[in-house]
Amino acid sequence: MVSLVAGVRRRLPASTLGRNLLLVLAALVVVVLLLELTDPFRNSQLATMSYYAIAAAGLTVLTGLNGQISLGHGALMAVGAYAMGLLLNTGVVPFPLAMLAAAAVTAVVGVVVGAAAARLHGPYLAGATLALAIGVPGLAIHFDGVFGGEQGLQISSPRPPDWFADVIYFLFANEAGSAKYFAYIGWLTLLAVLLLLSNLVASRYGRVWRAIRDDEVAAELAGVPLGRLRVLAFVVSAACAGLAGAVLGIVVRLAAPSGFTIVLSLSLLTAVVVGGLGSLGGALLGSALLVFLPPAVTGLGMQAGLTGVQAAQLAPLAYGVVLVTVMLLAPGGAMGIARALWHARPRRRFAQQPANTHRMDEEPSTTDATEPGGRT
Amino acid sequence: MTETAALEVRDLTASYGPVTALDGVTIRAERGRITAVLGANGAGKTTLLRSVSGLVPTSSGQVLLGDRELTRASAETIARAGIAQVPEGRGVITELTVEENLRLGDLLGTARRRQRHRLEQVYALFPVLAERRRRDAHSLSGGERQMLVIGRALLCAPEVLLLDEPSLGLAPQIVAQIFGVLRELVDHDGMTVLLVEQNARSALSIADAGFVLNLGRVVAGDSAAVLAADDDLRHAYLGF
Amino acid sequence: MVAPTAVPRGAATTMSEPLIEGIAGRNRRTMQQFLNVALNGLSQGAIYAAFALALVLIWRSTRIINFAQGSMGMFTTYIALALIESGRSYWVGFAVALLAGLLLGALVERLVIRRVEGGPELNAVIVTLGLFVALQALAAILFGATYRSFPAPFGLHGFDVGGVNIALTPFNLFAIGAVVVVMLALVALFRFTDVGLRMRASAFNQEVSRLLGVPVGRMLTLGWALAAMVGSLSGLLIAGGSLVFPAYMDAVIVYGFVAAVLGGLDSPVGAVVGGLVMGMTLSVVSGYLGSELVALAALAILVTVLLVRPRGLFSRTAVRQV
Amino acid sequence: MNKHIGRRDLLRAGGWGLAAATAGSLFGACGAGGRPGGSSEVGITGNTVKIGAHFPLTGVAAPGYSDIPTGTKAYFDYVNAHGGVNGRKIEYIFRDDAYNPSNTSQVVNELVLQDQVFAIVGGLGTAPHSAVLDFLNSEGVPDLFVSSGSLLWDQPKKNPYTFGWQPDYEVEGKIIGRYVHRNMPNARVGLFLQDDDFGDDGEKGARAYLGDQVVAAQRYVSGNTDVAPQIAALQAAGADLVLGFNVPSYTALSQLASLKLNYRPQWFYSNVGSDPALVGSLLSRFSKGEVSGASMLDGVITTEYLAGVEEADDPWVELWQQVWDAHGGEGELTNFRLYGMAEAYTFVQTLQAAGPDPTRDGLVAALEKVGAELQGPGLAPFRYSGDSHAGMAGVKVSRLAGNSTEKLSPVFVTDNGKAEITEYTGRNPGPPPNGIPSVEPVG
Repeated sequence: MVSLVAGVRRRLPASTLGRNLLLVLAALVVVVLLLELTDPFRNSQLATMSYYAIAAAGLTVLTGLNGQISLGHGALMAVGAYAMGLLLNTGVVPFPLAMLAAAAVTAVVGVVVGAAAARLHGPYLAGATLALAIGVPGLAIHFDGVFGGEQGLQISSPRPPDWFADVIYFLFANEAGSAKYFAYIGWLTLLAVLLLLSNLVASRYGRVWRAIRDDEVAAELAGVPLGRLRVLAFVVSAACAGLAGAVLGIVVRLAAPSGFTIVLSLSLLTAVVVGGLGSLGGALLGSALLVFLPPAVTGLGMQAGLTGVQAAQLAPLAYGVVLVTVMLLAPGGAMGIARALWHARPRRRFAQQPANTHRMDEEPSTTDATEPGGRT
Repeated sequence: MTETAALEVRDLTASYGPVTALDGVTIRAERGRITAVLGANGAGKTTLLRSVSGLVPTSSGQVLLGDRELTRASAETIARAGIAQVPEGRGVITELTVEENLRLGDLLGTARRRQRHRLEQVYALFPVLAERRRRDAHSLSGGERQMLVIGRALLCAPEVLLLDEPSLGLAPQIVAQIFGVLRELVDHDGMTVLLVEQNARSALSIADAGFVLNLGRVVAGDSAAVLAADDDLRHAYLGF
Repeated sequence: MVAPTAVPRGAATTMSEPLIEGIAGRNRRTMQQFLNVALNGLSQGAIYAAFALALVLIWRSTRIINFAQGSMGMFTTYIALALIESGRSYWVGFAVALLAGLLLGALVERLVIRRVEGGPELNAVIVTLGLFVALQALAAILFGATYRSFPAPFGLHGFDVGGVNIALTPFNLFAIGAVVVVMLALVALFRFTDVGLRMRASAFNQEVSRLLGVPVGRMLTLGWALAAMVGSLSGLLIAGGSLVFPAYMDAVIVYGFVAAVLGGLDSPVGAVVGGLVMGMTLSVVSGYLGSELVALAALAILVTVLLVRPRGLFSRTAVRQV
Repeated sequence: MNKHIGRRDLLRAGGWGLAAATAGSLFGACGAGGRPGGSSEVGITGNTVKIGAHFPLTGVAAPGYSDIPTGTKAYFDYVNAHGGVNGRKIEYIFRDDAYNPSNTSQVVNELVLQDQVFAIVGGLGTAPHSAVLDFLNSEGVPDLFVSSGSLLWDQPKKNPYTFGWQPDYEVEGKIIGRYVHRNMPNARVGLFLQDDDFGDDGEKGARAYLGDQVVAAQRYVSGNTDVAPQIAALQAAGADLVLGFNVPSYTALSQLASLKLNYRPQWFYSNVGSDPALVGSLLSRFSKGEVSGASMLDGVITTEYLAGVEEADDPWVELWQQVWDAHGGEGELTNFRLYGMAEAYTFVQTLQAAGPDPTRDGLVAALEKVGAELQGPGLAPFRYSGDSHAGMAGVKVSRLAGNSTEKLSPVFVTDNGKAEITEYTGRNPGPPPNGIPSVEPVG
């Protein structure tokens, strides 16, 4: 019995990789269908969603898994977008290489920021990263010769190559505009990121990150090099933000300070929280919300008789209210609710387990004492 | 055991989620006596104290302070009614100074002068606290912290003092000093003490009566002398 | 062509200035500039200090950084503006805004914060951020997203002392005075009163406080209410003699936070000193290095403080995890 | 940030039967990136024409700018109430981009791909609009009258569908620079600049004539409301004339800072920043009589290209007021709204010029053809042609006095770079009686 369990455990990482690969293949089919069945406008919305999702997936590793909050991911996306722009504008760097380079540059920045952040907690970290989000855009203005100042750096995005249009037309009889091309770039990048991250999450690193989040002292006593792992989480997360910035650069064709305000950082946090802290699926869901909620809410507001100017405020209002409500009523986010429903349905036995678990820690021995079955 | 007990717990049941921590516990603490609650780690002793002072919700049973029913009252109300608990270990607020910790004990907002007077009484009881009154409580040793929390509880002028493992981790002579003070308070001021101890031998040495808990149930209750003399009980539950 | 009647005022006297005044004149102007920039920083610093005081107050009572503080202060300032524009005196608006702040703080604590207190730190941070965004949007819907001017009860002219300009207006002096008074009141509250002691105890250790009969819930509500009142004050002081719009407190949130951390999040005196230091530093950075580097300078100060002296300059607490 | 626009003035002449007449839709061919069903008649039906715009309606840039589309909409409603253009009602959709280029790209995608607008009219801001320049031009969507004075909109080779509207900042800077150099040759000039292309282009234009008269240049970043350090630096440099390329809120802030510093130079604000009604109302409410409204701005020199609300008896302002009273929503008529109306007016002219069956390319061609001769609220003519998509060619210099303005110079016109500055002698005939232009279709 014991050996069987151990055997399964030993095979687990391999099967995780396999399962994830399968999932990604399935996802690929879904993405292609999604992009081919929707109109160019939905394509462009999906392109936008892809860069939010890449950044949110990275943030969920940092915040959900390792418990470090960051309000500065918008600034990291800016690093990626500017790097992307500078590289593409040279006219010689092919865009996939530029994307990797942008991610690498941002990862290096992540090492610096992460080293400082690893020593901070909760509100301090939040405040420091907030200052980062507000301070960094100033650099683009100060060095306007390189970064184009306030009006931004125009980016020569790649044009859809002929073979792409041919393939799309051959397979689906659809015309392939740049919106579609960008959406493909974004979603392929996103899938790659999700594959890598989900393997990372299931790996030893993922477990150690969770351990640090849940009980730092215990993790440290167990010999975990806290600082180094924290920085690592930050670097992974920063690389994702950089990649997201690179995709944003391609899609928006501009990197400007006004594109990377604190609002962007807060939006990413909203996506991560609403989707479900710590869940990659949640990050995806949350990003969808960021893209599809504002037009919907604004539309509702207009129907309800608000002026266009007032209705536009409903989107930030909804963000704020949703953030608070989710934290108060369903801290697990959408994925948390889904998981609870899933578990509640088939097996009634566990359904009444109360959520109030932290109290049990206070007298843990009680649990042992009432379960004498442990010895038999 | 004829007159009204200072503190009486009747048939108290409490659980953490699905786990029942107290299962119909009934005990009495007689006025002007020290009553010990003994048992192995995990027997439910701390839960009992925390239920009495309102920190753990109970599902059934009663808590009576004299004639007054305190079942399911809030922790603040219970404290104001005259039950002071000295929690295990973490009772000192390390960020405050020694004197600020003590002042917290005086919850009825006694007039300043009287407050001063009572503080001096505590300082007289524990002179080491007087020396360190302006220091952050953070700087105190384990024994000093225990003295501080006991002193603070005394400033509440409680009818009943609940102590959770006061001897834990302290050197024997400090334990002896603290127990000496307790004995004096009971004998001279007529205070009632309910003492939770894992170290049954030393608890029974100063207690007048005792109860033994196991897996959330009372398995024995008698005078300290009788309990100390019961070999079976000692071997099975008290470990000495 | 229209004749140019426009010989600039003062031009006649200053035109030949370089010849007459020479280097001495330029030096005098340079000194005057530094004095102006520093004093301007002082009055800006008073504002950061007021905001930092509000953060300190909440930190001391609930160990939470209230990122919604700016939005709350903004909201109550709009209430004051509505009253003033309807014809009431400045002081009626001022008083009502402070009371509204008190109420808003208590409400927010009772309805929202209560449910995340004691939970993971992250949840409280996220909730206050959510409130920040929501309140700002709500204000834009209710009061409009345009620039409005907010009156000041005192003058807005700088003093001129023997030809030297003192870049402080009567209103600036009022703001600095108000901040000092609030700081002293808070120090007194925490150090000398039982309520203050109980508020601190509740913040540090809820369970022990409850065992000692401290009505912890009420203390937390009180802490938030007082903090929100101080936050409203900071909103009013920033607004006075300047422009308000729903996002006008945004920058102050960051600078006030840095000021509070610089002084030590536990210390009202530290908050004020931190605020003044921040104000002067940022003013000098803006005047001599460039206005776009101000936020970056704030970041640099914050990181330096956190890494070199994480307890801040004035915190008394021996050990602090940051 | 470069959220500015300008306004005001009028007067000027020119016959207005100039519009030639030939069939407009010779330009049927589609632009680059042919889309499915990519006919040029997107957004047009027998009785409607749908157009879109992006503005900051939320966030830090919203104050002020969010007024503009309400003015535009009011004028379109006015036109619709009078039967529309060639029997078509104008449907105007404006969406919020919060002045964030990423959002602009999203909402413009929505407008073009989802709402299927015929054209984008008046999209605001240099950075936000730069993000959609490429997209609109590759999709062949007319991108008319960008609300910004950046030089980016005048690249007819690269961006054949994009047109500027207001005088660009360089042209304005040149006219200001020459005026100061000629009339105040001894002034020691300090520049107070918004830290973006607005300030940069303005500075470039002004320095072309002022040269060594400039003793200091200080820049502020939008969002940082403490400008006292910048003003103190100008004061320390001994500037006795401060030339501001800044937005109206920063006019108010710079005035307040100079009060604090006891600094009293001659102020010269470029058109964008000198909105006396707005700034005056902002300043008047500050303190008990100490700052008495627009009187604080008395004597301030500025430039004009549209008549502003403070000139209530100007025929164009009378028209705008009438439109706003009938079709406006809440609030007063402001110069921001007036700016929006003036842009709307130019669009109606362009649509008329494009003939009864307008196409996207036809619209652009018509504007290139007759744009330079359009008679509207602007004081100076547009520079539109096949080779130029630049907006108005010039401004006049005037001085604020009480609640009105006093003319200091005629309207000067010029072009970018080394072009000469000349006096414009045309006269503005005022609005047509019914307030709706009647431009002949180009042939």
